[in-house]
Amino acid sequence: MTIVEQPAATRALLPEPEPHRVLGTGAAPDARLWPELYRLLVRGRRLNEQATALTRQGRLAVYPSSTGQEACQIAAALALEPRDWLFPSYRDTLAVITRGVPPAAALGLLRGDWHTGYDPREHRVAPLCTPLATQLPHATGLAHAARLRGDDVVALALVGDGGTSEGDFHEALNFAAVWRAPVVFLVQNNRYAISVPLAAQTAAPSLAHKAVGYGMPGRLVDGNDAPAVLTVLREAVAHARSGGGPTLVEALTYRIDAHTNADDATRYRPPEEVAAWRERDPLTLLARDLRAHGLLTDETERAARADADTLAAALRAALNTDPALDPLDLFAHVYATPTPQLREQRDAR
Amino acid sequence: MTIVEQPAATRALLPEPEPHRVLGTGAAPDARLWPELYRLLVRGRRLNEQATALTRQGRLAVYPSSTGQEACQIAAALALEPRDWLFPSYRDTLAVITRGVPPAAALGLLRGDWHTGYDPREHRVAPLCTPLATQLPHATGLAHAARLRGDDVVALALVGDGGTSEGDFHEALNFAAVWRAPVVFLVQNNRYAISVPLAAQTAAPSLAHKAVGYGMPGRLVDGNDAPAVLTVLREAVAHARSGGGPTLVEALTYRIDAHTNADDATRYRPPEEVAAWRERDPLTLLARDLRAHGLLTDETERAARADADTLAAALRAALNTDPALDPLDLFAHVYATPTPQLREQRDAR
Amino acid sequence: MAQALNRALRDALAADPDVHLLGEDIGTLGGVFRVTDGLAAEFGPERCADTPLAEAGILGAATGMAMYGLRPVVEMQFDAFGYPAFEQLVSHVAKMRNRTRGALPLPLTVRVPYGGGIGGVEHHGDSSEAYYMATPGLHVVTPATVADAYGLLRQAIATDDPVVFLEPKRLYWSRDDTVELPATVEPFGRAVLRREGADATLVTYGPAVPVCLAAADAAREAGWDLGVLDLRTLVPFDDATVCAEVRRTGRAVVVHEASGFAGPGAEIAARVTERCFHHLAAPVLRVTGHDIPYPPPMLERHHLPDVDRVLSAVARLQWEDQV
Amino acid sequence: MAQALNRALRDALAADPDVHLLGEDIGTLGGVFRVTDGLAAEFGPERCADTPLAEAGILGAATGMAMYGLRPVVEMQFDAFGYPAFEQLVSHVAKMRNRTRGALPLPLTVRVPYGGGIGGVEHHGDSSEAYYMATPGLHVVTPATVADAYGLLRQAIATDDPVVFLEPKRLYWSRDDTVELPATVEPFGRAVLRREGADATLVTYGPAVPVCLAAADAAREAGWDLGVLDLRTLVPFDDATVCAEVRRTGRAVVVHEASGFAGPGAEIAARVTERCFHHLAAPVLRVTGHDIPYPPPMLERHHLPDVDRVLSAVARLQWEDQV
Ligand SMILES: Cc1ncc(C[n+]2csc(CCOP(=O)(O)OP(=O)(O)O)c2C)c(N)n1
Ligand SMILES: Cc1ncc(C[n+]2csc(CCOP(=O)(O)OP(=O)(O)O)c2C)c(N)n1
Ligand SMILES: [Mg+2]
Ligand SMILES: [Mg+2]
Repeated sequence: MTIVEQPAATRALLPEPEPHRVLGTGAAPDARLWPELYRLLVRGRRLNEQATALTRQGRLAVYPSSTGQEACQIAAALALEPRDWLFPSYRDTLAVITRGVPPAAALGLLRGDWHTGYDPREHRVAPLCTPLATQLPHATGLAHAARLRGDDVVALALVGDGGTSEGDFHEALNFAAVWRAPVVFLVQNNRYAISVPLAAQTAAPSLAHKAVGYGMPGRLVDGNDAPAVLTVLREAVAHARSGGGPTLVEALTYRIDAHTNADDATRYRPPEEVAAWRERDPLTLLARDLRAHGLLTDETERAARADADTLAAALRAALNTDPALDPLDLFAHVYATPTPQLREQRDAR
Repeated sequence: MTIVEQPAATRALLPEPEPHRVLGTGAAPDARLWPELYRLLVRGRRLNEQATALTRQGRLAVYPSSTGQEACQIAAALALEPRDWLFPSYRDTLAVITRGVPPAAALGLLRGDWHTGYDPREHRVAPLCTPLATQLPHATGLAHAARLRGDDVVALALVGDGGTSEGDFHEALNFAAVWRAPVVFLVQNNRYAISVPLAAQTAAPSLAHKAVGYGMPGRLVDGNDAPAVLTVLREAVAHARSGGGPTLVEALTYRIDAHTNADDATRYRPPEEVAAWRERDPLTLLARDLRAHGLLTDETERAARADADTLAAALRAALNTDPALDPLDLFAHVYATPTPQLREQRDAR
Repeated sequence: MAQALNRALRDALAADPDVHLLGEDIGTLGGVFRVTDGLAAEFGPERCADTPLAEAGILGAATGMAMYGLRPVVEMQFDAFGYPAFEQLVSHVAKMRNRTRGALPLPLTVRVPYGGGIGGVEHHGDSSEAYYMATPGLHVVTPATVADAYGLLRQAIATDDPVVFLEPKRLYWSRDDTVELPATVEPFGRAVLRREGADATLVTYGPAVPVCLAAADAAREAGWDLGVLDLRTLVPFDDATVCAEVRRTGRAVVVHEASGFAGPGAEIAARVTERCFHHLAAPVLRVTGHDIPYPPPMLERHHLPDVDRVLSAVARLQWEDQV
Repeated sequence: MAQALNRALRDALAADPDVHLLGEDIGTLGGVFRVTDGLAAEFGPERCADTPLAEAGILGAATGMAMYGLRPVVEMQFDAFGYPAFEQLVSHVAKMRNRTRGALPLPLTVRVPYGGGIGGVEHHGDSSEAYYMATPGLHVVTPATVADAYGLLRQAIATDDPVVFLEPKRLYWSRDDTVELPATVEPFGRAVLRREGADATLVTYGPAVPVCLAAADAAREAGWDLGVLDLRTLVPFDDATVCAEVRRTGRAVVVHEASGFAGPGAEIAARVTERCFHHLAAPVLRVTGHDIPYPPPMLERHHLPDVDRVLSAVARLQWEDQV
């Protein structure tokens, strides 16, 4: 009665002891990809700043910034083909935008004129998901459905370190592994769930270690190293696409801003810690390598910023106009055909 | 940024490749313990048979038999001190009885005169739990509470292979590890959840491998080897008692009977499989070693059976009398003091 | 009724390759109530799939499948075992169409065997319909007859929105030789008068329909001519039929198995009263399960509405004291 | 109100070493609404404990703690985030005393910030009280005033049974300088007449109480003298006070923020009508949230009952058309 698969097979599911890194390792740069990554990082940072500013001006109800996590956001979007699906959590507006959803539409939920500002089917991006980890079983189910239909579609789902504690995380990963569904789970471990630090969230050696309990590979990556995140995600997506089943990727990163504009992060984390992570800013890390290889000049840097400023200005303009609101919309989409009860309520308005 | 603890530390959390075994390995027997284990196994088997017979006679609403799993049931009860707490699942009547709850009381739920037939605080046995895995967070919470109070109390919770797929399993283990709560989780992996085989339940190398994802040790044991199960559970309980935190133990066993009397197991598993596991009957395995060491004679065997028959007869007698039923009890325990609404409903009867 | 449900599932699977069944033990075993018997064999284990044991996972995965365009039909093994999926149901299933302005409808059916009366132990006899009724975005449907079991389930699967399809456990074994399958597909939102009656109307659904029919029979002796109205769909609610009937008789008793307080009957009584106030000779009364956790099998008959309790409510309809 | 709740928790922690607070972000941060501000510092991180992010785990662990004899007070960060714990709440918390014939009572308080009106995005504005009311075994309590926030929360923690304590989010910032803390501990099951009125009674609770008081003010101009009744506890329900008042005025409107269909008002209207039928000059009407998923922030004011909607319901109380 030999029960456990070969220890070697098990070892292959465990993450490597050190997170995968590319930047600063002397690895040869991809002269086409890296500058593009940099441009997207700059743009992402600028959008984070712009959205935060719009919140102060009352133009967004709330904004959970991904400043510091832009490498994960950009890589998540770039790892996918257009036909694939992205399942974002509530903090992942940037990934949604990078996937092609217009910024103002991506910010619909947080602006508050409607719950989802874009058509998920058009962009193959699920609604930004507020109830934590609940989008993960959707990703599993969608990936499974695509496979049942014989379509070449991979789903990539994002979740936070805190979200891994939810039962839905467990159930989604287990279903995915049993079904060998083409889905990739990316945990952005930014070390906090609002105020709760990682040590109060888990006692595991790493979150990637959870993978072995589902029989899928777990991978660790430096979440502030954009080429590294993209590499690992592309491998995981390719693995899924080729029928290899799901992968759990843990990206080690840090949330530089407060949880949202409504949060006061000084209550629960020391400024030194934030300062140390600022040193590892994904933009700085990439810029350093790019400059070392002569792939970033003052001029291209300026161009990247100008491009970002243009996008931010467009976003500002879009959000500074009041959205057209029709209270009757409240009744229009509850069911395909409103029930008589809903019609009555609508007509009584 | 070294993230993952020493690989050696991680390795210590992973289960050994082969389940722990004692019987048939030439290990020296414990001349006091093993015959007692055997007596309890015989008794347990007899009670399983008796309860199944009572179901046929309409004396129990339903009975989920643990025939084939008696080694786990007995060991779970024996691993604990009287001050410890046991959290059984719905199939674990035998563990409850072995812990000291009178058989007829332990069968209360399945008889159907009340939901729980015993006082959980008196016996430190939680109610038999029907919603799968929901008792696991209770065990974690109770163990944590005991530690907060400074009491030397360990909780042991039972769950099936199917139950490990539920979100509550995940959340209970994670809380336990983060809190270092003195709790032991025993998965009786009997290879089926009603009709669903293990391969449709998980793709993990073993269920014990899930432990590493919580940062607790996972252990594998031959669930039909009573001394082995007891050894592993006692080690886990001692580990918990000494402040070492939780352990996940997976016992490999088999459900010889159908899921319950209402089930038809021939629909989903081949008779050869059942026959093969009958060869590994926990009673046979222990008897073989006992006889080899001269610790079991025809006479002690007869005595064990006689003892079991006596218990079974008492159970039969207890269940063959109709329980005293008072419909007004339905209103008596909903709240400490019935609400006016409940009083009205009671009085209207 | 189980057979009619089985036939409805089979016909739906045959009619539309996008229909997929998911649940615990629905494959090889055919479900603990045998409602999916033979379907895995006929349509393969991917069309009628056994899942891991995790209800939020099942409903969540089904949601993802529906997002991709399939029409999943999920089985929750028992009513109380649907609760782990409650967040998925309330926060996603019920809301997905609305939160996306109609871009992402979920054609998803959740089959829930519900109610008691079968001698089940704890957690096997809940009537959870009040939770679903209070959740906008769901259709809530429950058949009381063999024909409706077929007709309403086919309609549920054909509906482009999520449907909680409640199957009265104790009617699984009911038969009706007058019904030929396939029966007619039934639209939602139409209550049916199962029995005409001039004096008062029993408003009911699901497992309580046969109880009300028996009560109406028995009432004859007491000199009351009682109508029995089977709601069939709780959401949408058929105000027109219910009110027409209650206005005609001027008296109504709502009968269901779920607990009374904040139960389905509260809504029914409140809305009927709002709409028929000046036609009512007496307040709308309710005969329901008590406000207690579902009882153990040996006591369940003291909890379930029966003919006596229905008749004693009818007797309290102020026959002397007319307005 | 947040301060009164904070004071109630502090006093409860100080009075009884068995009281333990558990939740997400309730420790160092003091809760996202600052209701537990300073408590971890004062009583230590084990008495006011941040947990992993898993609501079923929180409530399940609290259940185990209560089984051992502690008195846990759990915070669900927002109403909709209580749903993952639904199975624990319904299948265990509500039933534990009953299933053990009283041997294992659970003195457990579940604090749930609920309702809308604070500009929160999706899933941050649910009114989930109908689910809890329909679950026998739970007390369901909701304060509308600063004094009650203190008095009812102390009573909740002192109660030997589980209490779902619903905190109206939009009243967190409300103040009342006339109240000195600690306020009186309030028994459950007593509604309070916040304002006397001869013509009709507004029956309400929680976040809708200030709306009803404002409506009663405005009604003066229209010549109506409206009473406002604050239920305070939905379970147990104060039939005596409510019925006495409605019988006196002969007209009632139930007002709440939760959706109307199968919502709390259904029970209130149904039971008031049952008990006061011949005193009613008009059917009991309801002014509630619509039967829709909670709206996005920019539209929520179209969903929430306001003075106008209350007054237009009052106008429909058949003033001409008396019986
Ligand atoms: C089911 C659920 N519970 C609680 C919350 C409230 N909440 C919103 S964000 C958050 C912390 C999330 O932490 P993490 O998963 O690490 O993601 P991060 O915010 O760091 O991106 C909490 C508790 C929620 N949204 N959903
Ligand atoms: C939450 C929940 N879902 C479904 C069920 C129905 N059910 C009862 S036993 C069972 C199978 C359990 O399998 P396993 O955990 O392996 O335990 P075993 O029966 O093998 O002892 C199922 C699905 C349940 N009791 N609880
Ligand atoms: Mg985080
Ligand atoms: Mg099993």
